[in-house]
Amino acid sequence: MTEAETPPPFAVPDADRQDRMVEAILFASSDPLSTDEIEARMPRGSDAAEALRRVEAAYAERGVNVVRVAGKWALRTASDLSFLLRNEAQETRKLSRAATETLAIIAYHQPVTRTEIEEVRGVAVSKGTLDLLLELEWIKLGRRRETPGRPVTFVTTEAFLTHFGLESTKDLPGLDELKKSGLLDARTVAITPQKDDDPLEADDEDGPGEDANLFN
Amino acid sequence: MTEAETPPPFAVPDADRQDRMVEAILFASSDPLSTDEIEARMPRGSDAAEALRRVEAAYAERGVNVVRVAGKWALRTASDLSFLLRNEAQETRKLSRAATETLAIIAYHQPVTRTEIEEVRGVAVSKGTLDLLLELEWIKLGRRRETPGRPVTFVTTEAFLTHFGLESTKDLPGLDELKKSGLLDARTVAITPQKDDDPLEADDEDGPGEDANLFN
Amino acid sequence: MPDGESLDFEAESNSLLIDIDGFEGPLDVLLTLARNQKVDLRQISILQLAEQYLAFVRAARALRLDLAADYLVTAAWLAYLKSRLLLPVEDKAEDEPDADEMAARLAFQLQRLEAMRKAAATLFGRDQLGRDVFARGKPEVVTVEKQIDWTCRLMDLLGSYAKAKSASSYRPLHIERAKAHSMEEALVRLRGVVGDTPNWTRLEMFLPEDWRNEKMTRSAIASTFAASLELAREGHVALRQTEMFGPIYMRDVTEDDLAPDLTEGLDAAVVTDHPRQRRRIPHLRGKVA
Repeated sequence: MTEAETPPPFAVPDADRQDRMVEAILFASSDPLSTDEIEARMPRGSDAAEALRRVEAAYAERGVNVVRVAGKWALRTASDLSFLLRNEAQETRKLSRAATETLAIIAYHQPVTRTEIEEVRGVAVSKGTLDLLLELEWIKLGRRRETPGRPVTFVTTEAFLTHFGLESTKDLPGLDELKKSGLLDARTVAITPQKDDDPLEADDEDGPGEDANLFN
Repeated sequence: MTEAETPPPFAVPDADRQDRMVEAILFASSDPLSTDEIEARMPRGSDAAEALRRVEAAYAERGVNVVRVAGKWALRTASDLSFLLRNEAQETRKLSRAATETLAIIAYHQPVTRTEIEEVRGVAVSKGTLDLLLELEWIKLGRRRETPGRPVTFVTTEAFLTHFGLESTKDLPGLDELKKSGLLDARTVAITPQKDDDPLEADDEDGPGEDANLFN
Repeated sequence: MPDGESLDFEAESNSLLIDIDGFEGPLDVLLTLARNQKVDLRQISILQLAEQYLAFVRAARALRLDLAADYLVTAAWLAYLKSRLLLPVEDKAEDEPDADEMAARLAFQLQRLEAMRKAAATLFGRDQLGRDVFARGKPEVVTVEKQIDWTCRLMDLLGSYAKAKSASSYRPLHIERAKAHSMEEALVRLRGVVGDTPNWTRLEMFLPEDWRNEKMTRSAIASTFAASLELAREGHVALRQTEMFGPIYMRDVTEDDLAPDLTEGLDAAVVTDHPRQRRRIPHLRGKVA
């Protein structure tokens, strides 16, 4: 990497040793690590990305696999062996339908405001539901929406990706089809009572129209 | 996840699968496990001892090893790689406000006792603050003050002068100079008592803005 | 609609009524009703859906009057939509939204809710960390040996000194309790000289050294005077004042002083052995000054 200016104090470890290092580093951490984070811990001149590819392949058929979550790397038990590990399973309280739906809406529509969540579900979102998801650290506050009232938005977190084994929010199951079908388009629907007054104007909501300025 | 979802109740998993199971069990467990404990978690007919021998051998040269601790089994980072799990981080941190203020007071009033520092600051000086400054070798203990209790005094060091690029502490600008240089904000200057005594002078200096400053 | 499906709906709609608390609002009910039509949501008949919903609300109200307002608002909206859908298109007023568009939006909303339900189910059907897949049970903590370089610029130093200095010159205003020499202190002091003062001595001579400056002397005079009265009352000393506002003298008590007729020249207060005497003492302060 930087062999010219600063010769590494030790010789660059050979591929085999680099693989062992990546294994050790991944094993030690319960949280996913980025390629950079891994490389930063290895001796200078190591190529973590290469080593990770080799280690990933080596573990593909084992009881523990190298997985990519949230754009990072982690070791996880193979999912076909989950039945063996009941003892390790933490008691997690089952989430309510409201919570699972709200999480899905946030995941697929992010960034999304509370009002928008309510539009999709057709009912008010209780504070408890959002609080629970925030507490689980599956969602967090995003930027404020630059529309009248500057409502806060919600987005999913890295912990969300890690929990569900997703590499990024682009890998949400069925995301492409939903996009193609237009079901994720921001569209205000007439049935929501507060929008009844003037559905045409309500349509404009996602792009900050001229009216928006009046309220700022 | 799919192919083995419902293993026939009495089919013994093959050796390869048993190895994977041992790996997963060892990986996920927070404590070392005995051979019996491992076997108890595996499907009936499995031979944990055999599987452990194979897994131990398979990992012998890897970055993570199967080790025996207190008659039980655990996965541990290979001992020659333990250095990877120590991270040396160099961090540059800004001195806290309390420490900066304390240092400044010592610089201007040296030799100065802790009580005197507290008088200027109007709040207590924590031991941690003085310890940090002593550790940084920016201050050191001066002579004891010949007053009741013979309190220690603090003075600045050579290292202090070097760090701040000062020839001597006499080079530190006086309070008046600080005011002129704008380091004292306008508000504080505006309500200095001397000016109150002579309203005409205050008027001359600040004009009609004066009142506003008082309340800002 | 074939009879069979109609019956299905009847059965379903009964369970709908029973289940009303389990529904999360009218949209939920509409979605369930739409599912009952067993067609693609994109081809759902909004007219049929509206009819079914209205029937549902009617039946629900017959059973329980406290049907939530949301359900009724939606019912009214659907009744309106239904009427609009049934009206010939030409009758449409200019400023009213197109009925077909309204219907399409409702269909969209139902589709979207359905899609999100499925997405939630898929999401939670995935392998979840700590339930289906597991991280290392005993992570080895990476010990970070931190070396901290503390920095501070000269400007920070100067600025903070200036701030500290100006802050300390402008403490919040506290009205401090005036320092006062208490009568107890004076009494202790005077008791110390009882027996050593055979001659008339001006009371001022007994003031404590450090109370003799301009500000504090009045307090000391007052307390010393009060203390002298107390000692006179107890019969330890004699006091004398020869004129109004004149100097007050004190000396040890003698046999003569104890005679009741020798009150001449003494302040009335001295000889009056009245329990309320001491309470009046504060009024004397002004005179002493």
